Formats: sequence, C-alpha cells, structure tokens
Amino acid sequence: MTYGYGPNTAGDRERMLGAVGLESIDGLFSDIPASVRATGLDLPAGLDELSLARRLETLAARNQVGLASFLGAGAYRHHIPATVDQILSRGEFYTAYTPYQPEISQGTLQTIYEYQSLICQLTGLDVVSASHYDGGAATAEAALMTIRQTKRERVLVSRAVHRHFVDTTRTYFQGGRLTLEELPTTAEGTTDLAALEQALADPDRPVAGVLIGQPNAFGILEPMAQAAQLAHAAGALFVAVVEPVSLAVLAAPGDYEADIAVGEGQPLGIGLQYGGPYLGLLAARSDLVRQVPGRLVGRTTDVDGRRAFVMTLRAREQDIRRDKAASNICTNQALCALASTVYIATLGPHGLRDVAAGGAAKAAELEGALAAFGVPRIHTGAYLNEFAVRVPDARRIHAALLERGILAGLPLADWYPDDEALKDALLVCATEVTTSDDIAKFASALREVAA
Amino acid sequence: MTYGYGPNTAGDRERMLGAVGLESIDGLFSDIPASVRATGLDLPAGLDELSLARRLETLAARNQVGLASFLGAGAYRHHIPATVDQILSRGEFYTAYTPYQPEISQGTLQTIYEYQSLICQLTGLDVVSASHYDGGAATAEAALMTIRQTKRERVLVSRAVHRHFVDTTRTYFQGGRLTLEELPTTAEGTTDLAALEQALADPDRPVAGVLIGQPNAFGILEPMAQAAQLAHAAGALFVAVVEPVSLAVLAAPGDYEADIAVGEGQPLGIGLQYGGPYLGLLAARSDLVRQVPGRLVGRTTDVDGRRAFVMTLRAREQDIRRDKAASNICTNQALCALASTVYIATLGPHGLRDVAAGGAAKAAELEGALAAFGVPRIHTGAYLNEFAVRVPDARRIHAALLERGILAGLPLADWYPDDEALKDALLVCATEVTTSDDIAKFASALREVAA
Amino acid sequence: MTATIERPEQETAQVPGPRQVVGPGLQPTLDELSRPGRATTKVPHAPADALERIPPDHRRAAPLGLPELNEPEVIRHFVNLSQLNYSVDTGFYPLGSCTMKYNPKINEWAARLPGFAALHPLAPDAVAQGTLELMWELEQWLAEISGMKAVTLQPAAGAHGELTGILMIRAYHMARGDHERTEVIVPDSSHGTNPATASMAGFRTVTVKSTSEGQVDLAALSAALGPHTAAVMLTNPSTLGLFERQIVELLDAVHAAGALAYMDGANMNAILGKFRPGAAGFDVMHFNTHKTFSTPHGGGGPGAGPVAVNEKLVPFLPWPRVFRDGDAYRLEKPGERPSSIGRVRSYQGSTGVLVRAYAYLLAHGGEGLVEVSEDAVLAANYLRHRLSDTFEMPFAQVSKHEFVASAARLKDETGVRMLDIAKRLIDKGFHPPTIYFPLTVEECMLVEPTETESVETLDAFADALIEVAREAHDDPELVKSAPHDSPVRRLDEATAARQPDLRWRAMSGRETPCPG
Amino acid sequence: MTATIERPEQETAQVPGPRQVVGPGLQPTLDELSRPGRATTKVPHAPADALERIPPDHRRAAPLGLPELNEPEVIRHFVNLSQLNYSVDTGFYPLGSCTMKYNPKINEWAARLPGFAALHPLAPDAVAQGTLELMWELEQWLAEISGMKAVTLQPAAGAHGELTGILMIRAYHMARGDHERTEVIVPDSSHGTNPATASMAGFRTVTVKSTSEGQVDLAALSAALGPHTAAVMLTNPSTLGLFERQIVELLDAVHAAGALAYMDGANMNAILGKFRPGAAGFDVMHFNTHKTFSTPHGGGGPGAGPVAVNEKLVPFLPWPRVFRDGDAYRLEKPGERPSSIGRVRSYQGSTGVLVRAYAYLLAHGGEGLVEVSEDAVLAANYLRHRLSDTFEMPFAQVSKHEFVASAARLKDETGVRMLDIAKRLIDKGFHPPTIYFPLTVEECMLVEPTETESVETLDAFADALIEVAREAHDDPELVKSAPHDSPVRRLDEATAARQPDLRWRAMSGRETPCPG
Ligand SMILES: Cc1ncc(COP(=O)(O)O)c(C=O)c1O
Ligand SMILES: Cc1ncc(COP(=O)(O)O)c(C=O)c1O
Repeated sequence: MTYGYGPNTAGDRERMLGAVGLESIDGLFSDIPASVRATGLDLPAGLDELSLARRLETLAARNQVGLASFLGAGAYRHHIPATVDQILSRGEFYTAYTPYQPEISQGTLQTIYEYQSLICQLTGLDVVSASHYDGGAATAEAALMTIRQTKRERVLVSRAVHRHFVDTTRTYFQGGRLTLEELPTTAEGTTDLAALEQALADPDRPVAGVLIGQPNAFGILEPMAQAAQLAHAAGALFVAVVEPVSLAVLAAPGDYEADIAVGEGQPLGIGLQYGGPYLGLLAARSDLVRQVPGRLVGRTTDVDGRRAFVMTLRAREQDIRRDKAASNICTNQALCALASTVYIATLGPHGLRDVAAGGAAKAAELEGALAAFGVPRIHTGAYLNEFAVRVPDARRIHAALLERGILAGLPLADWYPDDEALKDALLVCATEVTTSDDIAKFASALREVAA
Repeated sequence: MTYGYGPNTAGDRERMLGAVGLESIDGLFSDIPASVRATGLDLPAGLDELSLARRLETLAARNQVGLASFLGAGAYRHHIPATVDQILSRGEFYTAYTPYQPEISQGTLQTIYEYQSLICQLTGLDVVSASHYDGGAATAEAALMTIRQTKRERVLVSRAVHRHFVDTTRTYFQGGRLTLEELPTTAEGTTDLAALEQALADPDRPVAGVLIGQPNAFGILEPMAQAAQLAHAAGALFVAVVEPVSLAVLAAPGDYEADIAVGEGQPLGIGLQYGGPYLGLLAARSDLVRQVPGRLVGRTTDVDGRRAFVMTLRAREQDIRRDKAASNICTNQALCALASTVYIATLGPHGLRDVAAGGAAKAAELEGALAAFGVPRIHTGAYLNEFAVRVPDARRIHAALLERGILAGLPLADWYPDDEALKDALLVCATEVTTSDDIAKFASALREVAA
Repeated sequence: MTATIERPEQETAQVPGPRQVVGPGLQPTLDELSRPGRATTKVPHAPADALERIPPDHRRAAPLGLPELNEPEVIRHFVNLSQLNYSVDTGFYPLGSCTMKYNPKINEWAARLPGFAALHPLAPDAVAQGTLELMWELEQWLAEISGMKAVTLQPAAGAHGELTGILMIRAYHMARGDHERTEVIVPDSSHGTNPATASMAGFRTVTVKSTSEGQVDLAALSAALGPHTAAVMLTNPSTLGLFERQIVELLDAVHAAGALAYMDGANMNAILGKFRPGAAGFDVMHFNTHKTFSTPHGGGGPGAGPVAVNEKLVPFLPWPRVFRDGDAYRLEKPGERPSSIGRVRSYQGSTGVLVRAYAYLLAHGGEGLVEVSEDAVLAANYLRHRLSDTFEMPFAQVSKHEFVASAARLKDETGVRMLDIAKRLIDKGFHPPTIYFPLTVEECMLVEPTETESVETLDAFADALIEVAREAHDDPELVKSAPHDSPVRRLDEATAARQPDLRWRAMSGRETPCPG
Repeated sequence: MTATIERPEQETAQVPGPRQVVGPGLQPTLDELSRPGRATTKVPHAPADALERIPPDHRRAAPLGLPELNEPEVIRHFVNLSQLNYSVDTGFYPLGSCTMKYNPKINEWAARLPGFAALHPLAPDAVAQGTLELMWELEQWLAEISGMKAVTLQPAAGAHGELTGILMIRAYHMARGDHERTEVIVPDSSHGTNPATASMAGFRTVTVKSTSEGQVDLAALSAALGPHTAAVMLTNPSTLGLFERQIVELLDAVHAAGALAYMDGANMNAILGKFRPGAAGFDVMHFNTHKTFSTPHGGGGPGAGPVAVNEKLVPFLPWPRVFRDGDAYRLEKPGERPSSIGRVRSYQGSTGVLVRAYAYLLAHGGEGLVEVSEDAVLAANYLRHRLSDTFEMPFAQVSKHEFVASAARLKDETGVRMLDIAKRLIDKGFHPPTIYFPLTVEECMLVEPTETESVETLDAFADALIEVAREAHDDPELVKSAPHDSPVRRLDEATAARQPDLRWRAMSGRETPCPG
C-alpha cells in the first residue's frame, strides 16, 4: 500500500481483476500504444500524514503573516466570524458537486439562492450569477456581456479600475476583434468625465460598455451617477466595479442606474490566501438575465407542492449550448459564495455597516497620523478606507518598513510604471482590524526610515 | 444589546413581559429577598468577537509550545489525524446532551458503543464505562470498585503508579475509612513483589485491590502477571493502570488476568491542552459490570426490529439510585471518547502499532544519544518509550535546557521529593513525533549546559 | 451483585446496509465495516526491529483485533452517524436542568489555538504564562459572580465539583476537631448527584421534604439540622426552577447548627448578577461551565465544575492553586499549603473547556451576563404562560430559568403519560424537555428554554405541545406509539438491561499482517 | 434576447416551518427568519461620525435590507441546510467526468494554516517564500506528470485553463505571423466547455464525429484539418472513458496540418504515470485539481485548472510566472516577458486550492499516483462488468476510469428512461451517475466510481442498479415517479425557467436603526 485513501487490498484487486477477466493490472492499460506508454513518475516518495503535516507547517512558517499591514489594493483583511468556517468545513457542503440532482442538493441550491438574494440587496440589482472565478474574471465577463448585449465591440475602462481586472479583461478580449480603451483620471483621483464624454461621442466606434470602479483603484469615490448618465446617453451599458463591503455604506449600483455590477467578493468572509480562491461577483439588471454568464438558481416547487430550488435558465450554459454559450464557465466558486452568504448572514446589516464605517474611521486615523509626519495624500477626492500617499523614494521606504515588520501598502509604481505622478505613491488602506497601535508603529517607523 | 448570542430585541422583551403580565424585568426577580439581591457584576465590559479573538490570541501566544519536548509523564504528544477534528467539530456531536432520548441520539449512542468495543479490544476486558474524567479519577473509581466488590477497605498501590493518579485516589479515599498504602520499587524500577506479597499476607487487614502501572511512572515494564497472581491468591482484585497506546504492542490486561484496567485516554487522539479535558479509561471483567461506575451503552432493537443502541444498566447511576449509586458521576468525557474512537478507527491496528513501536524506536535512539553523552538510565528494567536518566544537578540542567528551547522531561524530584535516588533524575520520553533532529539538539545542548 | 454477560443472539435484528437516502440512515458498526488489510498511512512505519528489545512476555500475544478501515470509510461512518443526533446546532433542546444554550463558534476556534491546545500539562510555569493568566483571570471573575473569596478550576464536572466541595467541608470540620458531623442534608427535589456525592464523601444523606409551594421547608430543615450535620446542599434556584424565598432564614439555620452551606450552582443561568451566593452566606458552590457558560455538552461531556469558596474553606482548596506574583503567574508549589484536600484529578484542570468559558464570559462582560439571566428567566416565564392553560403549573411563584409543568390531569383524562408526550414532541421536530425529574411532581416535565432561543421558537414549541395535548384527547394511540418519524422508534430497553450487549464481538483471527 | 423577470406568485408553495425531525427538513429562507433589531456583535461599533467626511451623494440612501439574525439562528439554518445535501462524505457519488473522489481531511487542515490562509496576494516575495516554494514545486511535479516543459497555476478551473491554453495557441500562431487559423476542432463527444472556450477565444468550432467504437475518427479529423485549423482539443481518455488508441496518428495529423494539440486533462485520473501527454506530443493541457487531485468540489467550486505547456508555448504563458533563483523564489517582474498572453485573473492563482493539491501529490508520491490510476481504472472496469448483463455497453474496449452504459433497450422494453433510473437510485441511497452525457450515446449514463470506493460499495451500487432495472419491468410507475424518499421530489423546472424567481423579495422598509 503506498497511498492511504484507497480501500483496495491486494485481495480486493485480485478479486476484481478476476471478475473482469484480466491477469494483471497491465491488462487495463493495453489500450495505450506502447510507444507512448509511460512507466511511472519521477516524483518524491509519498509521505505519511505526520511527515506531510510537518512539511506543510514548514512551508507555511516561511510566509510572514504577522506584519502590521496596510496593504489592500483589492484584497482586504477583515475579521471573519467563526461561524463561517464552522459551516464551510461541513463535508455535506464542501464535498458535494454542482447541484445537478436537485432532490438531494437542496442545501447547496438554497444557499446559492440566498447568496443571489443577498448580493441583490447589496447591489440594488436583480440578477446575480452564482459566482465567477474572481473580480478580474467577473469584470472581463461583464465587459463581454456589454458587447453581446449591444452588439458593439468597444469598451471603455477607467485606468483607475483595479489593474488586474483591466489586465484580465484585456486578455479575455484577445479572442475577439474587441477594443478595450482606458480612460484617464484627474488630479482628484477620479475618472476624467470629459474624456469619457469625448470617447463616447465617436459615432464610428460606438461604445458597448463603460467600466468604472467604486471606490476606484486609488481608493477614491467616483462620480458614478454622472458617468452612468453619460454612458446611457450614448447607448452604452454602465458597469460598476465595486468593493462589496463598501456597499454597506455607499450608494448601490442600482441607485445610480448601473446596468451591471461586478467586483471581488473576497472581503465578504474569504481569507486572503495569496490570491484565491476568491469570488467573482456579477449582478445585473433583470432584463440582462439571458446575457448573464454562469449559474443561476431559481425557486420552484416539487410535485408535492413543496418549495424547492433548482438551477435554471440553463440554456445560457456551456453544457447545453456548447459554442453558443454565454461563457465557457463550468466549475465556479460555489463554496466561496457560501462563505460570503454565511458572512453576510452573520454580520447582518448593522455588522456590515460597522465593518465598512469602522474601516473608514481607521483610515481617517491613518491619514491623520501620516499627515502629521508630513506624508500627504496624493488625490483630493473623497475616499472610504484606502488612499494614496506620497513618500520620498517609495520603493526604498517600502522595503525599509518591511524590515521593521510593516507592510506599507502597495507602491503604485508597480501598477502604473509610466506615471510620474505615482512614482512615489504608496496605496495604503485600513479596515476594522487595523489597530491604533499599528498605525502609530507605521507613523513612527516612517519617521525613522525617512530620516 | 450587550451580548451577541441572544435573539431578543427590545420589542420581543416587551411582548413577552406583557404576556406574562409584568411591567419590567425586575418583576421576574422579585422572589429574591432584597437583602441578598445583587445589582450587577463588577466584570470587564463585554467584547465584540474581533476584540475577543485578539485577546485570546495574545494569551495563547504567551504559551511556548514550539519547544523540542521530551516531556511525557502521563500526557503524550502524538500525531492526531485530521479526521479526528473534522468529526469533533460537527455540531451534531458536540452540541448534543447525554443521549437520554435514544430515538434521536443514535449518533452518540452508537459511537459510545463503538468506543466500548474498541477499548475492550485494547484491554482484553469485556465491560468499558463510557468515560471518566481522566486517568486520575478513573484510578480512584477503580480503587473504590475493588472496595465495593470485596467489601474490604485496604488498597495497595505501587509507588510507581502515576503520582497524580495516586494523589487523586488518596483524595477520593478521604470520604471513607479507607486505607491506601504504597508499595516500594526495586532498582530495576519495578514494584517490589516481595513487599507486595508481605502486604497481602496480613490476615487482619485484607486487601481489596492492588494497583500497578504498565508501563509504570518510571516508564518501566512491570511483572503484571506475577503481581496479578499474588493479588488473586489473596482474594484481592488486580487493577492495571495502563497507557492505552502501549496496548497496541504490550500484553493486554486481559492476558495477565487483570480484573480492571484504567488509564489516561489522552494519548488516543486528544490534545495536550495543559491537562484536559482528557479521558478516564475504565474497563473491567464482565462479572464486575454492576460495580462499574458511569454510563454504559448497550445494543437492542426498536419496536420495528431495527438494531439500535441505548443507555443501559442505569440502576448503577446517581439519577436513579441517588445515595446508593456506584458513583456520583453524571457529566463525563463523551466527546473525548468520541475523539479516541475516531482516532483508533483511523489508525487501525497497523497504525496504532506503528505509533507504539515508532515511539519505542525513537526512545531507543534517545537512550543511545544520551548515553553517548554520559547520561545513563537509572533503572535497569525494560522500558517502552519513556525512561529516567541521571544528570548532574537535574533542576539546573532542566532550566538551562529550557532556555535553549528544550523541554527535558520531568525532574522526578517533583514527584518524589524525598527519594534520594531520584534527586537528579529526569524522566524523558519519545513518541512517533519525536525527531532525530530534536534528539541531536537535546544531546548536544546537554553537553553545553553540563559543561 | 455480579452478573455474567451472555452475548444475546441479536442476529435477528435488522442490521443496516449502506445508507438509504439523504438524511438519517442507520449505520453498520466499525467491525462490520472492517476488511482485513485495509489501512491508512498516518504515521511513519516503525522499524521492524523496534520491539526486539522488549522482553517477549511483555509483548502482546494475540492480534489487536481492531477494525481495519481506510480514511474515506471512517469519515463517512461518523458523518452519517452524526446526522442521527438531535443537537442544539440543529434544533430547540429545552432540557430542564441542562441549560442547552447555544455554543458560540469563536470559543471552539479559541480552544483549538495551538498555543492552548498543544501545551503540556507539566510544562514549567515559564512557558505556560498565557494559560496561567487565563486561569487566574477566570478565577477572579468566577469569584465575583459567586461572591466568594477564591475559586478552584480543577473539577471536571458539576458532580466532581460537589465532591470537591463536600471533601473541603469535611476537612474544615476535621481541622476544627469536629468529628461528629456525619450527615449531609439535601432537599427531596435535589439532583441525584447531591446524595451520591455525599455518599462518596463518606456522609449519610438526610432528605428533607419540600413544601407544597416547592420551597425547602424551613421547619423540616431546622428539625433535621444538628450536631451531626456537616453540610446542607441546596440548589438555588432549585430544580423546580424556583428561587428559595427564605434563603436568608435557611442559611441562618444551617450556620446556627454549625453546618456549612453548599450551593449546587447548576442553575446559575437564572441569577447572574442577581444573587451572589457567597455574599448571601453560602460557604461553597460549584459552577457547571457546560451549563451556565456555554461550553459544549459534547453528547455527555466534557464539562468543568469550578468550585468557589468563602474565606473559611480557602485553606482546603485542592492543590495546586494558580497565583499571580507581580506580572507573572505560577502554580502552587508542592507542600506550599498542607491543609489542602489534595488533588482531585490529574494536572490542573480541563483547560480546553476553561478557555471556552473564559471566552464566553469575556464576550458578555458584566452587563451581558446579567442580560443572559434576565432573558433566560423571561423565556421560561413566557413559555410557562403559553402552556398554563394546557398543563398544570404546580407552583404559583414566578419561575426562574426553567419551570415544572405536570400532565397528571391529561393522564387521568386520556391515559397518555408524560413519556408519550415527550416522544410525540420528537415527531414535531423538538427535543423533549427533561421528564420525571424532579421526583417530587407527578408526570412532570422540566422545561428550560435558555436565553438563546427566539420567541418564535418558543411559540412554535408551545404550539406543538398544545397540539400534542389535543392529540392525546383525539387520538391517544398516536401519541402513545410516538415517535413515528425518528431514525429509530421506541427501544426495547428491558432486553438491553436483561441481556446486556455492551460491545461488538471480538475481531481476533480476522487480522492480516501489517501491509507493506 | 431579453427577458423581464416577473415575480411569480408562489405563495401557494408549502413554505417550511421549523424543522420537522432529525434529518432533512426543508428550511425557511434568511429573509423569512429575519426579525428587525436582531444582530450579532462581531466587530466593534463604528464611531457615529465615521462617515461624516463622505459626501452625502456617495452614501447609501435606502436601508441595506439584509436579514437580521442572531448567531444561533445562522448556525442552525446552515447546518440544517447542509443535511439536505448528498456529498462524498456521506455516500457514493459516481458522477462521470467529475472524479468525485474522497477529499483528504489533512488537506483541509493545511489550507487553513494561518501562514497560507492569511498571506496577502500582493505581499512582497520576501515574505511569501513558503507559498512561492510550494507553487514552484507543484509546477515541477505537474510538469513531470504531464510530460511538459512548464506549468502555470493561475487558471481557476478547467474551463479557465482551456481558455488560457487556447489563447496561448492563438498567440503562438500570431507570433509566427500565421493569421489564418480561425478554427478549433473538437470531437462530438467533447465536453461543452471545449467548444465554448473556442468561441470565447474567437475561434469557430468544427466538430468531428466519433467512430462507432467511440474513438476519434482519424479520417474525419484529417479531412477537417487544414490551414485554418489553430488547434484540436482532445479529451484523452475521452468522455466515453476510452483511451484514444490512435493517439500517435491523431497527433501526427494535427501537427502535420500546422495545428497544435490541446489535451483536456479532466480525465487524468485514469492515466497518471501511464501516459504523459507532453511526452506523447500534446502541446498543451490542463489539469482539474478538483478532479484528479482531490481538491474539494465545494458544491460547484472552487477548483483550479493548472495548464502545462511544451517548449513552443512557454513564451506565451500567463504573467506572472514563479521562478526559483538559488534558494529564493520570486514572481516574474512586470515586463519581464512581453510575449506573455498577460493575466488571466487577479493575483497569482487559487493558492488555497493549490495547497490542497500539493498535499495530495506529496501524500501519494510517484508510486502512489500510479496506483491511484490503476485502482480507478480497475474499479470502473469491475463495475462495468457487474452491470454488463443489465445495461448495454456500447464500447467493447477496456474502459479507463469511467464507462458509458446505455439503457436504450430498457427504455424500449419498459418506457423507463435513464432519468427515471437515476432518480430511483436516489431512493436506494446513491448519487446517480452523470446522465445524457456524452451526447453521442442514447439513454446513457457515465459512471465514474473513483479509486477511493471499496469493492463492497461498488457491489452495493451495482446491486441497486440491477434492482432498479428489475423494478422498471415489474413496476415502471415506481421508477418513473422516483425519487420517493428524498427531501423533495421531482421539481417543476419548467416553471422555474418560465417565471424565473432568482431572489427573495426585497426587505427594505423592514429594517430598524442600528441597536445600541
Ligand atoms: C442540579 C444539578 N446538579 C448537579 C448536576 C451534575 O453536574 P454534572 O453533570 O456537571 O456533573 C446537574 C447536571 O445535570 C444538575 O442539573
Ligand atoms: C471533460 C471535461 N472537460 C472540461 C471540464 C471543465 O472543467 P471545470 O469544471 O473545472 O471548468 C469538465 C468538467 O466537468 C470535464 O468533465
């Protein structure tokens, strides 16, 4: 026996082989042409569980996760209530497949329906897909939706949408003859609406969709309502790229008439995990339902009249429509959607508001502490819980602070290498878990390293 | 709202108060005489979950658990397979009460029945109580059993039974006019059988039970069969105080005709936790069943003929028999018994043997490494995975090693302050989790600190 | 007094095959699942010669005969078994005297922090500062709640706390040279552990009757008290869910007789911040952390039973205590306090449970704990009100966190017993209350809703009970043959006791040599 | 193409009340459970003025309208819901093409280690060395298994891997100035994600028929190939559970046409260490860690779809790659490799999933993985043998890890369809196999037992299917109306699609101000 999860004993194998009329295991692989038949794998020897646990602990210990961190940039540290993992570690949820047999999958189906409902409440929209890979993929899918819906091929995206979301969308666009154009920003840190208006005005190159972040990649609040109006006036769809926790206190995409809202669901109860698995949020106006990629769960009844839930409108999906499907997505992020469902249910409206507003309060404290040390904000627009500051020689300072156990946010030059104005910018954030101690430590270390 | 687990809103309270015809909450406490009515509690303010988690993490971090540890002395580090916690964290198990309603408690009842069966297999005995508080309490209860069964009042216990078990038994004996006498040990590290024979010979003071540890508190293997014979010849019951993992490779209590076996079940998949909750094991010959304290689960059928399990022989228990009960035990260690059930089921006979024999192999390695540095064993008897060594100035060396991150076992002078021979003894152990690195570190640090 | 266990022939019982549908299916036992040669790989294989140095007569002769399974089967077995249980996490569990409140999930997380979970019980104080601090702080808090002077956290459960307390009382009298006190008095409504504890501690139990109002009869108690009385054990609020209105007089009488007063604190959930037993005159009490402070019941345990004592008993507290010296914490040293009754267990306490209790207390704080009791008492009185037209309420007094109701009239009218009502409640989706306890009220149930249940749940439960009462009139057989919808129906308990089958048959002989 | 969602009046549906008995009871929704003013205390209350600096027009106007619950209700809700699910942890789940193998519990533990779980995705390399090392090592192992040159771990699922692979193929042709390749060829048995991916990547899909033996038709493929062919996507073993015996010739034909060969590796569980696609000539492939390497399916995800490529495609791998420099590990720097297709997602990958895959591979090692495939294939052939008297086996060839069986004859004889058989299996305690896929076999089921199921389970499943076939003859209505014993019975899917109800009604207006 070389692995511990299989039940077969030598006797079982013999009995089964005998039943199928073979003399050896090799007979099962006689269909593989000899010229391409492999004879094993050059991999390390298998480990017992104790040895495996040791190796994994060693690796985990090589990551440093105890830093005083001000890094956000699309992935945020939050307190995840213990209820979330208690539910996520139930085998009935995490070892089930896609609920193809609704009679014995009502647990998954109802939680997806609840997820859809909760995200509807947050976004003010009416249709929510049962999840996408992450914020980047959701943004790309939304951009493709605007193209399918309008039958136009040009999409405008603010340069202050999360860099990775823009990059991912660009990659997804490689397949078509599609255009993705970036809109500039102003000194306020918001998308240049004049430039938007101009880009929308070109009659030869009609725009399918306009994508703007709220808060945007600089942490700044955008004039979403005006941007949406401009987009709509030009016959384009308006896509809000939102951070979901902020929706507890900010105007909902439905309020400013966004057609689609997308975003990264990680802040809703999902661990940072070096980038995934995360949760791509995608919500839309109800009349876009047939353009929505991915799974949808609907309410219905069974033959006895009991309320029940089922995957529905499946004719959008790849297994039914193949090359005509709205997307190729199959496996999605169902368990992450469950995490966010339990998270929202646990926090409730008041708790979620405390998370968002508490982060805003901490961020103001951070702004104050940094300003007191002569480190000013770069943009003049309003922010929620993340903002860019200017320090002399950002990369050096960032590295020096790291040595002192402080993760001083993101050097924005990583994302905007060609932007002189952001050369010495650090994007810093605070959430409800940021402590005043850490803020004080940050500020005083800044003084040291800047000296 | 000052606490987060109660559902009542102000409105709910009002409605409920109204229904019972009271105007204020105070009315509910009017039965408490004013002279003794309290007006609140002088305790810290309640914390939200995030703040609470921080406080607990801070405390946990003040314990040092990453030491190279050779400390056992009745509580042993083992690899606990991940299956154990996966099952233990299921609310259906840990948030249920004692299975008083068998129709909706078959999960708990069957697992207790399985537990009883597994411990029977390990001990070679036929009746196993569904758990006691810990090894100490189980030992005390076994001693009381011998008294009830024989109607004699004198119990002999080897001084090389775990100190805490002896002390606990002594405390339990305070209630009766009962005598607990300690038997001396030989240079081999085993109980002095000549002394035992002599103690048993006194016709005026007949002995109810003889308690000997296997392995004993020095880690040494005792001549259990001979001791049992002597006890039986004198009409006394023989109680084996065993370490359960060792039973995978050592003779079973049933083999050497022990009447009762007790022990600390912690090594069977239960974390160290600074001493508890642990698991008191108690197994007995079938004809002692009505003397067995604590819960028993038996197999039966329901009215439809389905196999089912139920608490049985309840007339031994306090809720039925009150002052005539076999013990006052009520709440026991059911969840710890479940842990050990999952642990044994996961490891199986081969895995459990690997744990026991693997520890023995590591201990031999440890013995060799220490001997090479001139640190000899004290006792000449055979040991399994724990033994005492002599170092010059044990307490100083123990402290100096601790500063180097090594937990050099237990200074036996803590347990035997009056024994000159053990003044400089360290009781050290190894298990399957002990690494050769740690052994090398121990040996070389010993050289340093002894220098 | 002895019985030989004959293996009954139960081969006719229907033994479950593989799981039937989603939901509760009966399961085979581990031995039935076992197949020779199956195994997992959890630890390294031991060297072949590992045991050669062990003398052969010490080695196990017969094969171990444990089940051989692989990991997926183990998980499936226990997950499926778990679904056969009713639990607080799945439903309302109003078991009187048990305080089945919600077990907060953060507490489970906390107890599993490696800093707590992996600490060796004999670790030197220097490396155990976190847990020692937690224990010390918890003791202070429990002292405040109890109004006592000092606390020991060692007892593993309430009954263990009782034994500890009564042994301290014994030591107290002995230390004063008062050797004649051989009796412990308990009320007739007391929990079985009280008299059982008295016996274990070597005392004779004297039982005093309660009044028709469900109160300890002061006159009867006074009559029973005397120079032989070592202690009186009172449960307050009592197991009838009633506060002892004459508590001051009762305690005066106890003390006047030279006895000490023990308070069984199982029902503290009713009176946090409302009544501090030590301040009122009790000498010693225990807590049940698994009741009042929400540490999980675990299907029967573990719990913890901290004991709080007043000044008089401090010298006798079990050894070792936890002390603070400046900023450092330490365990009491051997011999530091010779008057101690000694150890009541191995090591220092069920700290894994205590971490949870600590987290619970800190989550609530003083005000929160008071609200807990207020809400628990409110819930009980509300539910009592809802049921008062259907069942007899033998006591007029406002109840505390639980209340007794009786179905004696219903039984007279319909022949349906409380047991039947309880079983029928199972069909309605509820765990039955405690029944036939306390022993002093006919056909009684003891209902304890706790403060963590919503009023909707209380209403649904009341509706269900009222419906069962109606069914008892309309269709008594339906109720008498309940439950109908549970994984198994009523069990043959008589055969279980007459022909005890307490283990599956030995597996020896079925085993194969260790694979690979 | 648009549809307005009208809220259907479903008030007549039976809405569940409180849980009925132990076991699967339907549950109310969160909004139905909500009561204004209920809350938990999970984070500190935000200062009242926290939002004053936010311009009013940016602030949310309407109340949030989220459900208001307390913690016990949340837990009970989801625990009870979970019990309505069938899962690998509770039973046999032979869903073809999905590889529903056991998910080892140590892997769950590992992924939750704070060192992995709390690492920020933009953490500088210096503080992410553990995860980077894990990723690098995992890439090496997957390269060895695939016989390819390099691996990207970024794709979040198989379909995402397909898109990544096909975009790389596009980039490859483009880089060579070969702009005419606008088609992707897939066999008719291919999974829906293959053609859907081709479309997403801007290609036209060309479908080629399979032979009656279930093999890709070499002649048909050759005919379809040409200067417009960018890639051929083959699933090997195919979705029919068959190895492509002519794989060498097929690959030669693809390459001769100047196209690249993509292998859908969803079925790798059959051929670990038996067939290394890169070594055999495939240019690119994806893995599904949630199939082959046991990362949990999670009720539909997450998974991971690492993509392995040969030398030709290395320049086009998504950005950023993971590199080892001496003893240190690092992410590729911006601009380091301009030929990259760019990012296919945010950050570096679903590392929480990858930790589990890594643990799985390391637990097995090379030999263990080979045994996995051997046992998986053995189980499939054994089960196929057990069922071959009852159902038609359209393909004579030895199967790999799964097999197709058809109930066409049974349908002719009894009118019972495969759907009915599947539903009836639910009553017998099993999850049905995949049905009506692949599309090329009538009334088919695709059965994949996996290597983690015991032969007893396989036998019990075969017995159940044989019994259902008998029932189809004896009592067809019983089968056609199945399932009978599940939490709900057959659903009205038509109404669900015609009148989509995709959310509960808004809760606004029901909310109270934040309590305390
Ligand atoms: C009133 C009373 N006293 C004592 C006990 C015994 O406590 P434990 O079960 O923790 O030993 C109980 C437990 O049910 C009780 O209800
Ligand atoms: C053959 C085949 N290809 C591709 C996929 C898609 O993989 P994923 O669901 O991971 O996106 C599947 C999944 O079922 C599959 O079976």
